[in-house]
Amino acid sequence: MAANPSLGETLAVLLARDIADGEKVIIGTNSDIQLAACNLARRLQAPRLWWISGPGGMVNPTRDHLLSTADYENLESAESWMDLPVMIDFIDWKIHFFDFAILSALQVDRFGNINTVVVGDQRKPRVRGPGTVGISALCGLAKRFYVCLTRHDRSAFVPRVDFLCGAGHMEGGDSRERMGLPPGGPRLVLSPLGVFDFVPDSKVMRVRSISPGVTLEQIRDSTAFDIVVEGMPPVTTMPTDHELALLREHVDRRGDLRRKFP
Amino acid sequence: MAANPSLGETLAVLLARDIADGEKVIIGTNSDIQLAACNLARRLQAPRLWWISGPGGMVNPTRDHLLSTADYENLESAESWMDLPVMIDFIDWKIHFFDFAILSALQVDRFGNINTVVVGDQRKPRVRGPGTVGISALCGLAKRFYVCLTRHDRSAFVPRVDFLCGAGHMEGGDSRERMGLPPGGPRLVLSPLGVFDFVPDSKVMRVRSISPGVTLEQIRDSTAFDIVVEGMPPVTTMPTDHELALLREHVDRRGDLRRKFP
Amino acid sequence: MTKSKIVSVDEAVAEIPDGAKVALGGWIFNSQPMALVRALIRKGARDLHLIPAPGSIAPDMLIGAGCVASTVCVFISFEQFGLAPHFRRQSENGTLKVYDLDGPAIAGGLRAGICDLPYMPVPDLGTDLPKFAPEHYWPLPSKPGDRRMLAVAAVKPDVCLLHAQQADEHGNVQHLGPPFFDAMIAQASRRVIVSVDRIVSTDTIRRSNHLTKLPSAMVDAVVEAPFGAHPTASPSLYRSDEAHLKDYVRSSASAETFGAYLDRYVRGATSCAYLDTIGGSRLAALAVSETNLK
Amino acid sequence: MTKSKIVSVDEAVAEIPDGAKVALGGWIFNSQPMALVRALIRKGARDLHLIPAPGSIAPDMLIGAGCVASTVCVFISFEQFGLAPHFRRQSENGTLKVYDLDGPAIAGGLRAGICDLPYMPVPDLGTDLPKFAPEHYWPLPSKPGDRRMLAVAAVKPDVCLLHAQQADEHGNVQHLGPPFFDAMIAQASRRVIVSVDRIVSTDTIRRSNHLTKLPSAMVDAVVEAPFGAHPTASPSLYRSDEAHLKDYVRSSASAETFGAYLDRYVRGATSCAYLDTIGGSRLAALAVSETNLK
Repeated sequence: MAANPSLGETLAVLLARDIADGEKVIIGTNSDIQLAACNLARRLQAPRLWWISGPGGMVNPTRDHLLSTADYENLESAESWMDLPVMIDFIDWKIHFFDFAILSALQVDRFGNINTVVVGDQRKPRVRGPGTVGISALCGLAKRFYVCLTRHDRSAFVPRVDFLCGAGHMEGGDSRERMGLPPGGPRLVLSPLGVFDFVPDSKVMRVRSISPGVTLEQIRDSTAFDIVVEGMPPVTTMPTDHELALLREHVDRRGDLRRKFP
Repeated sequence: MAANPSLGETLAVLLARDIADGEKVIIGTNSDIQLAACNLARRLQAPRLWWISGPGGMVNPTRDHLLSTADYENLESAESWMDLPVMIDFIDWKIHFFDFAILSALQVDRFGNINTVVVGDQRKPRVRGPGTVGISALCGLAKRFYVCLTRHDRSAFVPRVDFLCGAGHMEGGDSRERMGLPPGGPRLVLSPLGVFDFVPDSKVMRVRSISPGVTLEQIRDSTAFDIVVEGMPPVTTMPTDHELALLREHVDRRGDLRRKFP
Repeated sequence: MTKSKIVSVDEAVAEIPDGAKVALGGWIFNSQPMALVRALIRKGARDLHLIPAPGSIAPDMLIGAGCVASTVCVFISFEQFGLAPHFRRQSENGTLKVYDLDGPAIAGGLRAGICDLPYMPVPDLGTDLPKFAPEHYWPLPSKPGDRRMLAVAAVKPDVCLLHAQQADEHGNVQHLGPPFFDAMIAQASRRVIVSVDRIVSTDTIRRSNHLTKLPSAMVDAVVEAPFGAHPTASPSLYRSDEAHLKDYVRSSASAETFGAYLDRYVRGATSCAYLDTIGGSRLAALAVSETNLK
Repeated sequence: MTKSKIVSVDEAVAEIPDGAKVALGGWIFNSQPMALVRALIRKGARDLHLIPAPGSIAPDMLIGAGCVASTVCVFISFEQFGLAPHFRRQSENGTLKVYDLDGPAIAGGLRAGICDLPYMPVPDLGTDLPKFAPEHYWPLPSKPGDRRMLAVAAVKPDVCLLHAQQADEHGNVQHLGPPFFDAMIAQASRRVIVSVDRIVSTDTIRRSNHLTKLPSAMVDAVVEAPFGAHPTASPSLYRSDEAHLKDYVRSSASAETFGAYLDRYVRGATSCAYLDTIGGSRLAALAVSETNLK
């Protein structure tokens, strides 16, 4: 019987379950949870998941631990090694090349827009974040995306992002399509408190399932907008022993998820 | 004492003399004379001439014979091997990346415009040529270019090209600059009958030197426009024994120039 | 498990409809996708709109066999063997519509196709090309002092036919020589069909992964076709068959002789029969060797 | 003979004027051009306009040392060690002008720079970026039914500072790991300065010529700087020095402690003195080895 999963492990498993075989995805530099989710999915239902290192251009490297996708050692086992000038066409311009992306954020709002730039005014911010890099293109151009946050509080779940650098459902409803973006947008938001999706017509965030031991009150108190609750949401299905064993033996042998996201 | 130079050898030597060290040039697929000129210049005054294979992206390969620049064996001795998606930016868009190019043509006109597309009307041509490929960009964007023809007759030296696919001095005078092209244009035209340049202000083609044994009458009769003659042009300085020995021993050991352009 | 992408040459071309926009890879006498081209002729394809990379016998044979309504021409030539015979004849007859494009138009057009943009800006180089292909070139406004620009239209082939040296069953395709425009053509095309001289393991692919110019995500079908570029060269494996190329040009002199050529090498012939017709000793002599440099 | 492009680190930066637009290569904790950055700080550079590839300590240290008037920000972060301290402080103070650009704006902008075009079209992705950097983004007209597009302005650095693993005296520069944006930055920049961990013969360059991401025609000056990316990694040679990066973040807490950091590691120190200050055993322990994966 495996020990209890850490937060990072749980998020990786929940994401892995939503990935289909043959899908295409890009993974950024400092992306332990994203990488673990993809490599776990490859061990389960998606052996031919296709992933490319955003910074380095290595395709489908195999390691049994979480190596930064920028690390040159991904070269040893990659199926292809592309240069950025060749990759940027399908990363920054092409519609629906990637099936999905998994992103983190400083803020996510009730329509699933995300912000990694600033809290406050861009010209004199309260918190200056790292910036946008590929987020705008992945949110705008992938078939769907996931937002994965390791904290859930009123500073992260906001009514409206201070700086929109990744388009979710924009102003809700069909505003994303009216803006001229291709079909897509956020599918799930994952946090320590639960899993969230979006109401089909209004595109407002709603509770899909709740982490074990967490209450709806806790979620409402930690969210700075009216999150939709329909009936009594189920408890999130936690990682199984099998999932956890695969994760720990073949994906994250060094235990980085447990150390970094306990 | 070397045997007399063939036409191809003479043209290669005349071109090689005009190349300066450190210059950058691109060479196309079927370019024996161009390649011989560049590799000979590297043996003489331009050891760090930089050349790249237009189709293959190999930089500065060294062979002692004339291998097609598309041939993969250029890889063995190249200093770099670039892919076309990376190369096209500086080939097709960038101003003055290349110092010069050496081009052939179906037709050249009195302002040095060239045509490799059709004789007659593009929609129902008398002669359908191979097409434009890199010629428009090289004529338009290199600092200068050379036109090298292995025949000189009234069908090749025409008043106006039937289809302009490489801009020379356009309509003459400052029309090239007025068109918005960067400074440049044709520097020399070489043919079996002589070497030709352009009058500084009018940009009309003129005789610069005459091949040994050729008369001005012959040149005038073989040219379908009024070519400028100022005084009595000198006889072209033929390849020296030293130039010819280097060419035959280190550049064209298999004698392709003598065989193809006798 | 995701299933293998390996199909037969006839399966690969079966779903290319008449009237399709078909791109062809390679470069003049290198890596022309000839096994696929012959299959397309056998299938009786009609009214194709070709978008060939600078090429020779691949577009010319399709044109000669009556499969083609129009072609883009960046460069179509038989180099030391002269002009491309059928391309030339049908252009001069006026029975083939030809869109002349230069390097910037094909490179910019493919890039726009890859990027899902309607056009790409290129410098106005003062040529006659826009006059004869206004569908492909139109003026772009520019500010005073800026360079004069044209828009070149996105090039989006329905399908492309490419030839490379090796691939695995997942569709990781490796070029052992220059990839020319193949990687751009593949990214711009809706469907990507690649013939290769040999199928290798994914471990072999990994060993030289910088040669994987078409990773599996960009490839729909792989055809194992040894000598699939014949009579053109497959870099590092075999050189072009100059005798055959000359024979092709000679055979193209009349409808009768060209019909006989097609009957002998294309219409009646599966890929195996083709190689037997060419003959084992001829093929063996094409091996890349210092002794058979032309 | 053309003369060698090898110069000292101080010669390399000597002619970078105050107020220059300076691009920085690498990627976060990989190949930050730190030897060149330290030389630029020693020289007392002022009012620079930075155009960093996604980076960490290279832009942050220049900002902290008071060399910078404005910066492009694609991504500036210390990842697991937190936000970039000086970039953050001066942004929040409002003393640093920041132009936020996304991937399409830097990629399209560099490509426009390379191509001598005033702008490149990119898709309008519905972000707030254009509102805060209208110099870099403006609307492009599009036809009905076409995708909505923005123009992104050409990015043309006056000079770029890059770090790679090896080069020859002619300036053929090889990346033994991913080149990230380096090749695009080099092509877009007016002057290209590259530090490398080692100088090799041209024969060594030829042996792996696919790694020559910057052929000599694109390089103006080469600096031999062993451990020149320290405290960031130089792919295949050494890993990042996490202890030093943490120390940098800690030292950045106040003007006094950061002044002491600069005195110790930058202002007083030639490149040799810097390596001695870091210490031989620390440097040796950074060697890429399976035993020191973080």
